[in-house]
Amino acid sequence: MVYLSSTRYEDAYQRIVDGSAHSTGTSILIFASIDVDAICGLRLLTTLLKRDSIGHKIIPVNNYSDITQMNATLIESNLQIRTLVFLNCAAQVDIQDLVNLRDGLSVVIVDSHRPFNLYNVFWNEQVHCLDDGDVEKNMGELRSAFEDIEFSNDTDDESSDDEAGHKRGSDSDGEGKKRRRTGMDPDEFIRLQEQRAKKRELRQYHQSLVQAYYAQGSYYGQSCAVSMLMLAEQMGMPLSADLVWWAIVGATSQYLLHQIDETGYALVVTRMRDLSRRVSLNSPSIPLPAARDKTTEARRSVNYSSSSQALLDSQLGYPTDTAFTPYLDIVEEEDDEGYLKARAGVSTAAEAGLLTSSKIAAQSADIAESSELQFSLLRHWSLANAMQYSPFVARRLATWSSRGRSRLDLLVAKLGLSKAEAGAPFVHLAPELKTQLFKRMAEIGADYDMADASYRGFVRNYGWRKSSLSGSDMVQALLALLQPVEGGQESGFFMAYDALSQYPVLKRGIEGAMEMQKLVVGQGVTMLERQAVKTLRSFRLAMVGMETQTMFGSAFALRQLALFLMQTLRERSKVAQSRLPFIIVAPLTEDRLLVLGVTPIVGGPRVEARFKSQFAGETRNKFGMVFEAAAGDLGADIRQGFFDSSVLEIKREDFSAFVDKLRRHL
Amino acid sequence: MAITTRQTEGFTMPELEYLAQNESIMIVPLHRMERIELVRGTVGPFRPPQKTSVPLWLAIMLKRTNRCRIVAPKWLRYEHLRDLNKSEEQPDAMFTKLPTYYLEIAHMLLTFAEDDLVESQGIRRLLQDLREVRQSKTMEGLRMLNSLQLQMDNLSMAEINEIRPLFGHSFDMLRQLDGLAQATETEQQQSQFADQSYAEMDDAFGSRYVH
Amino acid sequence: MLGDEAFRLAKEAKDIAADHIPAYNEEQVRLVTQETRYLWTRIEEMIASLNTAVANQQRSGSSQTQLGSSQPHGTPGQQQPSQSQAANTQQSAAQAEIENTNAQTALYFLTLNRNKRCLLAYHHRRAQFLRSLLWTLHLASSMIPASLSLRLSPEEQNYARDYARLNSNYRDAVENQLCPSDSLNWAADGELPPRDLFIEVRVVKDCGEIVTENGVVNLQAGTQHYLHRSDVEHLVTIGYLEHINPS
Amino acid sequence: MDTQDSFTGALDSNLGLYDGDSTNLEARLAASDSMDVEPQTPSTSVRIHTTFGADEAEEPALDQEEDEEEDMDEDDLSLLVRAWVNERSSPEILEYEGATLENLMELVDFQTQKMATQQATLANILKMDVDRVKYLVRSYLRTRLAKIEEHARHYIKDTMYRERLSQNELEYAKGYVELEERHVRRSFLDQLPPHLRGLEDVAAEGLEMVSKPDLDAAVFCRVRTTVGEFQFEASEAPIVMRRNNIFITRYSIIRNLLEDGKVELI
Repeated sequence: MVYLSSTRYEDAYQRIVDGSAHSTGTSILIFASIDVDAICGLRLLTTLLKRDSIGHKIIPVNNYSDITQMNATLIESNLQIRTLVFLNCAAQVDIQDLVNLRDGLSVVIVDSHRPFNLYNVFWNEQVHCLDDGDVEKNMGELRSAFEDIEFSNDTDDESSDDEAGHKRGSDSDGEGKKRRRTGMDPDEFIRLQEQRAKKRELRQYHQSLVQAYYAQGSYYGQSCAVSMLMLAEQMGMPLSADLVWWAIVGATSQYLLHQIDETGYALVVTRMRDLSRRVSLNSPSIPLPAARDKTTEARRSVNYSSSSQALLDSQLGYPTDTAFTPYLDIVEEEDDEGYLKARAGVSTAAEAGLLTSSKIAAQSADIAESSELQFSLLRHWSLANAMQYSPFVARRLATWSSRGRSRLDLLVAKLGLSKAEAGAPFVHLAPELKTQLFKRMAEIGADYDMADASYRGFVRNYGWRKSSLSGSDMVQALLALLQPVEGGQESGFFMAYDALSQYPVLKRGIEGAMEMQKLVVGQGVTMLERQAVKTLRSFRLAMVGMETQTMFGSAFALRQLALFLMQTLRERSKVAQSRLPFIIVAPLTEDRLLVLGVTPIVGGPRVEARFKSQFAGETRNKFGMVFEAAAGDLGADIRQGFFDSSVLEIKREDFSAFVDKLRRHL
Repeated sequence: MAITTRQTEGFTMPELEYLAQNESIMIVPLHRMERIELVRGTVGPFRPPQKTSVPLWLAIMLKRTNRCRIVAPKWLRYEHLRDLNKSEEQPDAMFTKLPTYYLEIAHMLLTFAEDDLVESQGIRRLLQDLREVRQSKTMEGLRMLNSLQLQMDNLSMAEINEIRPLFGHSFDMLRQLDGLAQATETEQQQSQFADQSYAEMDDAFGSRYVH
Repeated sequence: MLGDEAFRLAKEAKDIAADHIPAYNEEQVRLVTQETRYLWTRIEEMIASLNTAVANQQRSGSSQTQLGSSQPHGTPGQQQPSQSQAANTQQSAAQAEIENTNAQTALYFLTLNRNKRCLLAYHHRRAQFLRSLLWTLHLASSMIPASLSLRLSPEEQNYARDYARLNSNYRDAVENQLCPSDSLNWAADGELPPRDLFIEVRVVKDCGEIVTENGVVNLQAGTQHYLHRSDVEHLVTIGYLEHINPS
Repeated sequence: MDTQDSFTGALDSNLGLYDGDSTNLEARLAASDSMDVEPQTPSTSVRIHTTFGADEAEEPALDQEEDEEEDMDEDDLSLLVRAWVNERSSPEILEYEGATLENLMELVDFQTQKMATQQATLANILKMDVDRVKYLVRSYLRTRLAKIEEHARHYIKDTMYRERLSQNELEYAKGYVELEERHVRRSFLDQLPPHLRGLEDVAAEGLEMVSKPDLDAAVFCRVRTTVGEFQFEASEAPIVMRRNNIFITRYSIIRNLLEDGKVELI
């Protein structure tokens, strides 16, 4: 089977298990796109593979050429490899163009990029694409159209069987598919004349349907991490706090990067709500800090894990969802590295036993649903910083103007915090101050057009020694870790991978995220102040610091700046211009530039009703095709083929010519 | 050399855990499996939910891949540990009897199979107290050490390994002190040192030179 | 001062730490051996002059019986005061001269032995360091880091190579005898018993394609693997692969 | 008698409390409660000489002192484990357990072949079992190598010790002594006066260049079979040595008991 409906994900894993039975060595290659959602999905997959002792190899990839390079060295020559797994990549392209699918090789694709390449979902038996329900529910007609074109065993019109009309996927050079030729029977020729006219008409309609499907532009479906969690559950994996948390982080990254809209995110929140509740109840709870006197042997620490009574409680309804209640938990920081060193240096089993108790407490971290504020990394520094360096606050109060800055100070005062309190670390503030802040924000937010300041999120408590983190904190930490270190190209893929389970690495990520927020908002505010964003007739262009090479030479940072600038300009400019597509460019190296096309998730170019999507609503990102067309006309050395088709690299000197070409296509 | 200096002074923790993993323990298998011929003997057949006895290393392996649940040994249950603690705390009581590798087994079960232990946090606390009481008792033992022998029954392997350097060196030190004591009792005043060096020199020169 | 060189050598032998070895002090060793040879010749000369002195005394016809008993190799240095009653000044002068030579030669002789022991100790401790280092490198003497091997004397480098060969011969012999058709995985870490069959590693230095008993695997830089511990354990110990979350 | 039965007892409450997620297990366990009442066939089959359940670590009641004989016909693995622990704790090199090693490695060879025919999970279990045996063999041989290197010359010269070494170990010892001597000679010894080139001389104060193991070193030992009255030292009163007693004493005192297997070092 080709696409796997959401109840059949386990068949994909079964493919992997069958593949691994043939050899005790490494039989699976996992290509993981370098993005937060893919890394979360990867953690879920490796946990499953380790449980079943299945050897595997992980290759971080950024671009289709990374995959094709591997083809010769790894896949063709090594018959031991039985399964290829693609995380957040390869769904939009026909696998045949990337890798030579020899017999016995099967492919599993868990990718949130859309649209699917129709060959991967309807035709190629060796490929298994996890479908979030869109293919099954919304693409029935497309399927028949595809099959009609593909298997047209029409006896008579070889001549009209024009190849060019039907292009497969976004690349044009796909070599022709082998057609099943049927012998032609001369005496039937005349009778078919009328039938052929009707059939040709139907075919043309099908071809235009498929054409429109590919031309709709790119969008996003279900998060790779969420799909992987559903797969793990179907494989009977007992759900732990970690597994659910990784899925939440993957899905939250889609929300923060404007890949899915409010309804799509709401879908995720509801599903994750009961999962997180079930998981938090199961993990052995942290003993209630009761006085430790020897005499009373009453069972102080209620150990939920083994009492069926606890399950009953959850059916009776978990206490109503908690308002924004950050935990007052910053105790003197017990550095995990210190613990690990002590653990390694221990010489007797008893000492290790002593140390394990703290470790177990950390693992049992619970996940709670909470309503979060659009202030960035609030739990990790002061309220003043959280508001000053939040793109949301910056664009709503226009803090690039002095009037905006004074409105910010006024708002802080109105929230009932003194200057000192606003500057102190937020989590150290008295609990009443915090709950009062949240209530006030709900009341007066509208006056500062921040009525939508809060949204439903999740927060994880890492044990009473460490500060807790929200889903968006995690995403920003991982994005900061993925950011290649100054000048280098090497992405922090594995650091982000470790941050999902090692607290010290995560803490470094948080610190990096704070720096990133300062830079993004700082750069954005200066560009807005200096009106550095040019508004051309058919699109907007932002040029970032063309002279020196900055942090914005990487897509992770550049995308956050782009989203901030685009939303600001959309919200504050006249209606006519508000819909203009937005392009941003920054120096990648001395002679190359990084170009990004960004579309808002709400109010961007609309798509025809027949290609509905649960998660990304109606807006589509058409930059993939526009860039391709412009690059085609220009014929310059332009590097494309990134998994996100709205990204490209171009030589500095070709850029202005490229912009002219763009005018014609936008 | 072939083993590290730390290994020459006693067993490292991984080695103790290795030895402890040869002990057998009861498990409840979650998957049907046939009999398995191991080097040391046969285990199985595995018929959930029937309990069966396997070596601890296999129990941990099955537990970590969700193929079994481990039955906590009797001595590791909360109530039993509490009684053990009480009897250990009686003044000048001998060490209570515990399995040779009780610390390593408890540590591994608390690490890999905590959800199979009822009241695991309590068990951890009781083990802590038991450790401290027994440690203070071993220190008293040091006072009774002489250069001939000292009996210390019911000490576990880990506890012995822990006091090995201290007791071993003190024992050897006591022995050397006895040796010196005997030496001073004899009247022989000249230090042996002077005599022997001359004797030696003579041998070197005696034969060829002097006569 | 007698024996100072040897003392300095012994002190140098002391500051060999687990991961640090000072450069081989060729100069100091030469000095000590030179001093020893010099002392030896001095002793021979003194013995020779002693013999001539003794011979003169016998020729001078004194029938002191006790003179014979005071042969230099007789009882320890001090004369038994009671035996030498009155001796004329010439005899007592010779006697004093003999005693002096005796004491001198004894002192030199002790220094010789001490020098030898210092030399032995110096070389022995360095050899011990080399042996432990080789065991951590799985007895691959070629793996000794350049920074270390240039601190070794040529003999020590030969010693390392020979020690490694001695061990690999031993290992092959044991494997042939105990498990001819299989390996004892000598390369595995000496301190850690097998815990989990599989190991999660990241490639730090590109190892290219390696063939293991479980098949082929390409360990190119920047990738992460989960495979049999026995296949790659030796690459972990020498740092080509990094073992992650070794819980 | 297989201690398995006395241990099963009624399936107590904690087993039935397994948490909800594997709900089918809970249902089946509840059903199995009743099953436990009738006598159970011992679920561990008995191989020719080793049964798993009977290992003394699982002795049901902990407080009463049992005196039954230590299970004398130990399996090869337990023999080698004891030999390894003895070797690690004794100051002198002990008898080479050649026979045990050969038997064990034969079993390992048999298991390795069987492994190829099994499917993944079973093959992994057998592989872990084999890897653990190989680790033990390596550790045992490396411990002996380190001890041989410590007193190589002495062990070569003394016939009693020569017989305790395996053929490979004897060659290793000789090679090692040669290697040491060649190194020292080339480095400085040959530049010394001929008379000072000896490597086996006995210097002042009994300081011997050829080191010997200190047979009076302190060792911990556990009594395996009751020895009864034992004279630790002529002048002292004899002490009763019963099974499982643990002593710290001089190695020389219990050296013979160790050889007869009456005590084991820890």
